[in-house]
Amino acid sequence: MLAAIGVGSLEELFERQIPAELRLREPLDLPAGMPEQDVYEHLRALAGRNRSVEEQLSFLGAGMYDHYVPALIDMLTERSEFLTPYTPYQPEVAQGGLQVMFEYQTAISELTALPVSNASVYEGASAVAAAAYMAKLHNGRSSIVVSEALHPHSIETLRTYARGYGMQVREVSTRDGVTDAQAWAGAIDADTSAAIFAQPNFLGAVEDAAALSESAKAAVAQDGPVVVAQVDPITLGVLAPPGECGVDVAVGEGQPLGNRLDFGGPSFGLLAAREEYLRRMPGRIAGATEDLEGRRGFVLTLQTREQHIRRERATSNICTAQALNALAGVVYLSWLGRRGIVELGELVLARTHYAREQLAAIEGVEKLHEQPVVREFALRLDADVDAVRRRCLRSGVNPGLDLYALSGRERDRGGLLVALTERRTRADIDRLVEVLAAAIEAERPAGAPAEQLLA
Amino acid sequence: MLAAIGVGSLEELFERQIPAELRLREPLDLPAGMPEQDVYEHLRALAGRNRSVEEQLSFLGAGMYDHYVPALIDMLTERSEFLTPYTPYQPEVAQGGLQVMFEYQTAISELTALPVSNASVYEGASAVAAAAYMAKLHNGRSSIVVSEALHPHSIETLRTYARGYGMQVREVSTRDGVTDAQAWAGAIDADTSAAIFAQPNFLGAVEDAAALSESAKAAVAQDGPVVVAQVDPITLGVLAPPGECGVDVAVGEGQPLGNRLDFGGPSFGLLAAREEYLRRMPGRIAGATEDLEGRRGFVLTLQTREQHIRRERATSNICTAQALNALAGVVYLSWLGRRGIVELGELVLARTHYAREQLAAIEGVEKLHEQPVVREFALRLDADVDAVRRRCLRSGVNPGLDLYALSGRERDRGGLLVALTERRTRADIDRLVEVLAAAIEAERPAGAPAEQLLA
Amino acid sequence: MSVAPAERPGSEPGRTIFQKGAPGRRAFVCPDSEVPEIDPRELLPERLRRAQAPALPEVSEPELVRHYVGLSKRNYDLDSGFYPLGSCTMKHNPRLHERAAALPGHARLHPLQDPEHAQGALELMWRLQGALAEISGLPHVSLQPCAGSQGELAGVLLTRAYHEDRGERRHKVLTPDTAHGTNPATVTMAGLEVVKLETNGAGGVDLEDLRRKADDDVACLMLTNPNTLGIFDENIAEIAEIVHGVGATLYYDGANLNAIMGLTRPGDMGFDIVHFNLHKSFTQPHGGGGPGSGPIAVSERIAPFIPVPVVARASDGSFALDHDRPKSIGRLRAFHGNYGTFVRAYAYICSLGADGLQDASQTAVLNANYLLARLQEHGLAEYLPLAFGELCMHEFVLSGGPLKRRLQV
Amino acid sequence: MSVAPAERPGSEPGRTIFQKGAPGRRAFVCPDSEVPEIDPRELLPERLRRAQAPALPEVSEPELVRHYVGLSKRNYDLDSGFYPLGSCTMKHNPRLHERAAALPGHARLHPLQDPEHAQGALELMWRLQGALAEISGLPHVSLQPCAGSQGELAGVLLTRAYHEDRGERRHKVLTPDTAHGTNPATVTMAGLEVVKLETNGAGGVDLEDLRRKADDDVACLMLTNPNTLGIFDENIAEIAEIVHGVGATLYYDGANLNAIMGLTRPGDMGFDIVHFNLHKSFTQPHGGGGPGSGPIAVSERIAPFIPVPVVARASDGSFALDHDRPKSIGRLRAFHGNYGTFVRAYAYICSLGADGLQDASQTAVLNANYLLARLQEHGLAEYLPLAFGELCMHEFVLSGGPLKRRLQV
Ligand SMILES: Cc1ncc(COP(=O)(O)O)c(C=O)c1O
Ligand SMILES: Cc1ncc(COP(=O)(O)O)c(C=O)c1O
Repeated sequence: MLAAIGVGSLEELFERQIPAELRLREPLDLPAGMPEQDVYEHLRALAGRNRSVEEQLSFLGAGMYDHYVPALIDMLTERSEFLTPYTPYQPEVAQGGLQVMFEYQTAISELTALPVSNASVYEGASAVAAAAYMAKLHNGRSSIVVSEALHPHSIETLRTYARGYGMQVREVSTRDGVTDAQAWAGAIDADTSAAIFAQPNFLGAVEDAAALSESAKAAVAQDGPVVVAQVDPITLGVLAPPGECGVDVAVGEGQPLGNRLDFGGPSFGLLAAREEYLRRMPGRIAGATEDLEGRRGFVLTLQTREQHIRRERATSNICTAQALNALAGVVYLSWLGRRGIVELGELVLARTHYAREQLAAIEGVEKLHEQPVVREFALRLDADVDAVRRRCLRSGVNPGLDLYALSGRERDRGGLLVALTERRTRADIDRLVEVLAAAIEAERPAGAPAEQLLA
Repeated sequence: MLAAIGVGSLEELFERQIPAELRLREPLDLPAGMPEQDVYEHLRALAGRNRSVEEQLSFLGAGMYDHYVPALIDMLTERSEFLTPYTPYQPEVAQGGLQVMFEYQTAISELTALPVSNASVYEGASAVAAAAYMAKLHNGRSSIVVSEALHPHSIETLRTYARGYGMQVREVSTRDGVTDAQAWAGAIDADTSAAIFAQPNFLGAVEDAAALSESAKAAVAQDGPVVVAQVDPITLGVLAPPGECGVDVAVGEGQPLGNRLDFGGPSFGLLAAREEYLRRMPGRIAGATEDLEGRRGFVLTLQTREQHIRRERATSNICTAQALNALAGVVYLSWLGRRGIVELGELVLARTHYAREQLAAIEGVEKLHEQPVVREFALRLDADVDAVRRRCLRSGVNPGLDLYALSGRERDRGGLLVALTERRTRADIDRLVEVLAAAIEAERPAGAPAEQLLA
Repeated sequence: MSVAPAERPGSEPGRTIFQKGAPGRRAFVCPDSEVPEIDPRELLPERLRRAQAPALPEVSEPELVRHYVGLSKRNYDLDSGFYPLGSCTMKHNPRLHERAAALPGHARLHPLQDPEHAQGALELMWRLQGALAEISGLPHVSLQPCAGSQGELAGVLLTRAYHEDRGERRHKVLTPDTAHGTNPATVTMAGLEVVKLETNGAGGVDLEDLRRKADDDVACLMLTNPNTLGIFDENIAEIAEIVHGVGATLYYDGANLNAIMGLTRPGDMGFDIVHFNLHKSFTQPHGGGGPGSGPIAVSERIAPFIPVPVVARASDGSFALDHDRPKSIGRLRAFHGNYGTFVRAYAYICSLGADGLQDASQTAVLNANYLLARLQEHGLAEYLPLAFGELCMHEFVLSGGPLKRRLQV
Repeated sequence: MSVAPAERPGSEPGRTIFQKGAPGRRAFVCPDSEVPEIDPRELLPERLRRAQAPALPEVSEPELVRHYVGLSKRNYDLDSGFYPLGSCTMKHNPRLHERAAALPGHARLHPLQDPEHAQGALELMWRLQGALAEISGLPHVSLQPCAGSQGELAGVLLTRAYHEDRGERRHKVLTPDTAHGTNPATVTMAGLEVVKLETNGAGGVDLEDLRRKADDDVACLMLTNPNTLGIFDENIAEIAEIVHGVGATLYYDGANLNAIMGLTRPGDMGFDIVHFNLHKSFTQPHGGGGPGSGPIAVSERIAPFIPVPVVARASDGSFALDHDRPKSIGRLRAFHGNYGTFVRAYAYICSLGADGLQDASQTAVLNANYLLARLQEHGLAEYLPLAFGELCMHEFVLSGGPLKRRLQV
């Protein structure tokens, strides 16, 4: 082999290529290699120092949710044929993966009631930024109006990307838990490229999506902004879908659809749009075609949008994205099925309502807003949230997210965001009520009636 | 569909078939069905009430051992193509499974140094009974001589089967941990169909296999008994294989080869023999063949031995056995490889020696025998074994098996059987020494010198 | 050279793992022994040592994975379609079961773990015993047998023990000539003699022949009901009467149990002993020929003889292995049975519940009958294998109920 | 009608899951809500409700499994053989990594779990940050980017932030005309302008052209080294000097990093920013197009700007997410990065260690070179795709060391 290359030794091969002064003189300062069993034990020990949702009754949500992942998804995503292949640039050896993409797109399209979907983007927060770039490519305008009731990470991500796009981001405030309709309409002008809201929003409230879309479009005489909704796919069995609410581009975090929590990733971002945005979409899109013998097949389509061909004029730089996670997503949606997604939505809706009412009945707890909620809701505690949470944690219950701890915004002080899934039973909710009530009782400023403090 | 059958309703279908007085009038008294997530949680709760080898530093062995199962085995055994197929009666749709059987047989044959192997029997204890039946078919004699140093479960199983066979079982006692050579030779006569010993034996001792085989054969003028050895496959990288020790039939528990503990099963039993026993073998055997176009293929061979064809004159009634477990076995052996099985054997040997010496140095502990050991060894404690074990368990250490508790034989009182695998590190052994020493110290009859009690 | 380009799945079939790789190669990395080095001869005398390493394969991890993934692709599996053979006893294998069985608390539990640290496993076995008793209508269950044929062996040995306990040595076992091959093979292994029974026109037992052969030497009649055509022997009550009349026992080969679960019970029909095939009626995946599991359920009079151990529940609610059964035929294997298969069977029973099991059986029977009707219609009865695939599929048309999805006939 | 007989793998391709099953069918069984029933309109006003259920598939669980198992069989995967495309950046995907990543402590850990209850995860990330810093020779690491291209975006935004912090607005980014398409696409998205650099005869940067174009407007040079032919740009020191000379930064596209790990380091060559493709160089399986992971490592001067959060170790040895970086370019995504890929990459680094990584690289380079030599010999250089499969395999001839088995080029 060395002879074929024309060098006398491995050493020579490197000497002749890498300038001597750049070659590492000492081995990397890393531990020695380990046998498989030792690596496993090491990683198991690390896992043991995390408290997973198996070891804690957890009501954490805020973007990622502990839904049950059916066992068949693991089986499929662990099949070598799905797990290990390269990107399907060669359709003749990748028909399976391409068809999965096609089916995924169809499912997302049905779910959002929007005619076109790509094959996934990275995740939910950067999906918002991706939608903003689509808007920029579409109308060339320079500002983005965004409801402050998006997940803070989504807004932060949007801001990072927007600096690159050379666009300004304008946040619209909320009123009683939802985007302030007046402020929203007022913020949008002829320079607004995209107007973005979340459904349900970060505080768990269901927005009047149709009204927001309509007022956004109506705010500009001629051509309104691109209306973008960040949706939670699991709620789309019960909530009016973006496509029926005047939304142009829907994005969202796909994790609730059959993806595990994984401490935040990998999961996938969904992205669907009206037909006219098809050629502005980022990422891969699979299409159906026929081969020479008339057999149906699938290919990556509209590749001229992509960076391989269009380079600096591509609609996006996104390349490797989330094929395997999107597979889990479409299998999950097929597992639920047409009826199941509605039933699951109704179930979570009912439990969310129950939990909210029970918790709000605790002395020292009130609803942060009165809007309808579907899977998550914000409360305001008349006590130090951090201290209350610590008490609950000691009882094995994670009561949800300290809003202030995540957002750092003053107005979120006292806020607790509680999420439900089909995994949290009524007994679990009742336990939360009990534990939270005790914790608040213990932490509440002595004698102070809730009304005063909350005023 | 009902019309095609010619009945008006489902009800009628059953009425016309199952006599009314036999039909169940009430539903079965079983709980209502549950969604997948609830079944999972229920089974997880049950699992949570077991203490696995992940939650306890365990030196239990005595037939099943906590070896590391490489991750690729799970991947392969969980592939639908291996997990779900029916028995390969139709070779054209089962070439994969048949080739696996063939490879498995080859590996077992190499390991045991015996020319023929079947495709597995149920497990290690009934494998001994299967070997005895081969002997009966071979020489028609009516008694079985067995070393008492087999695993008690193996002897009990043999006795159960032997009643069916109409054969008598004669146990040969041990001396200093191994089969008493004189008693062994003395027990064998012209009526002895099979002579059976274990290597290593139940007390962890390495038998002089060649000597036992030779003396068994020599005990009878003309045609000696069939010599059967029950082996531990993981030790065959270091121990002289049965085929080189005059053994006719080797059997053994296959669990150590890539099968998980599973609270005792399913695993597989290995069975290999000299060529002359091929047609007496129970169970399936895969063979290589060529198809019409000269391509190599695999089929179930010698099926005329089997019950489907030979019915009451079959060599065995065994039908469904352990294909998937045997797959794990051959993958494990291939993963270890020619060198690996020796290295692993040497590793376990070295650690076993270390552990034995360290433990025997504890005041109040002595070796139960002085024979060489390779992966397991018996100790005698100068204290109540049950009480000592309980103390260790409270410290999270399972020091091994209480011999008496398993066998119920008086002579096993005070005995502790300690097993090693590559998973138990030196630090683990040192911890065992520490915990056991403390436990014995606490439980030892005050002031009684060990020598007296053990005398 | 190693994996040659031609070594793609499908091409060059028949090259075994032994013909791949290269000397010295392996996937395994051996951990350090960490303990003081000692002269090998001191550890183990030369005489007892293996001289030459066994000629196991020498392959890298990727080669190993590719080889067996490649072989898997040369199998036809239930997850891809129906079987041309055995399909009507095969069920869908829900993946939940694999997930549950793989939980360390189940999969990494040592069989000799102290019972107080195996309460979950013992409870699961106890519950499964109870469910199988309820399903079969026979109150006492042993989970020991490794597969159907070992269940049969247990059954015949139980029959022997039962008769011997009463001072009788009966040596004949009646089996219909259509019986599965394991039945006669088992009888021989259990030291008894097979006496064949004629089959009548409907595929059932010929009563005349039975009356002729049922005598004091008969230990047992082994029967499968419904039989292989899905036909329930309408004379079963009479058969039981005849068999019991001569003091013999009635054995039920439960391979077709999935056709009657929740509809009728072997115990109610008069059977004394039944074996279950968990790998057929209770979704244990077939694995290309195992692992299986063949628990048995028996009537009161057979109960004293069942194999040890049995899981018992103490008055304090804890579970224990009961070995103290003086009349027991003994053990059939080491430890307590194929626990991993129990987890799956129990998961199946939990998923379906009473209703679901009954639905499953109704669907199975309906299909078996539909199949039969269609076969007769087309005059194809002789060519079952080919016709199966198409016809069994119509099961789907029925499966509307929320739980029927698990039912594959 | 459902799974028709023709629906065997391979036959009737193209029928989607939406075309299977039947109305009303599904695999999911919904748990009881258990809570008091309430008028649905009270829970959610009609106006906000979905009127018609989305037209998702209606299939049973067995249909679902068969469909996707069937589709999987229409893919060509790494576990069956080599790729005709992308193979030299693809590694064997050890199954250990999947097992470790699936442990509930990793897989079922909520990203917003309190740091004191996620110490294992944070430590793993911290260790991975450290290992990537050591491998790249650049001390500060952000694990945030979701893939290579997002790592590039981070890199260009970092460059912008760096220059802006110094009061400079530089708008040009130099990239060789052979650069991967993501490089120019990224530059545009980051609001800068691509300036193409000519390639010299050896496939390296044309120094003349570089000198010509390197001016005060240049923010950055993006480079892949070794380039796609496996050739190390011998002028790299000079390139760095030129680029740094005009005050610009040097960006390393790490897609080919697996060729140099343990041999030389981007940091030592003068690069300021590097991205890693964990799904290429560190065995994260490619999944047919993701998930990926594109951590970046940067030099001291770039460090103040890296994305938040970063994992930091406190003096008491505990780990925390550090968000307090006032000059940071901000977030690129929600939460902390693709943690699942970190588990696998970290497992890989643990398995190989320093020696193993170096072995892996040497093998990769040797192969790349051998490939090159052979291609030239055969005059096939233009037809890489076809020739790849055969030639890459010769890697096995080398892999004798115990750890080399993990190396697939
Ligand atoms: C009717 C019948 N009885 C008995 C058996 C034997 O069961 P096993 O293969 O589990 O030993 C089978 C299946 O093989 C069968 O179909
Ligand atoms: C040289 C090079 N740079 C960058 C990328 C982009 O990485 P990713 O696909 O992870 O976004 C790739 C691979 O696609 C690549 O080969």
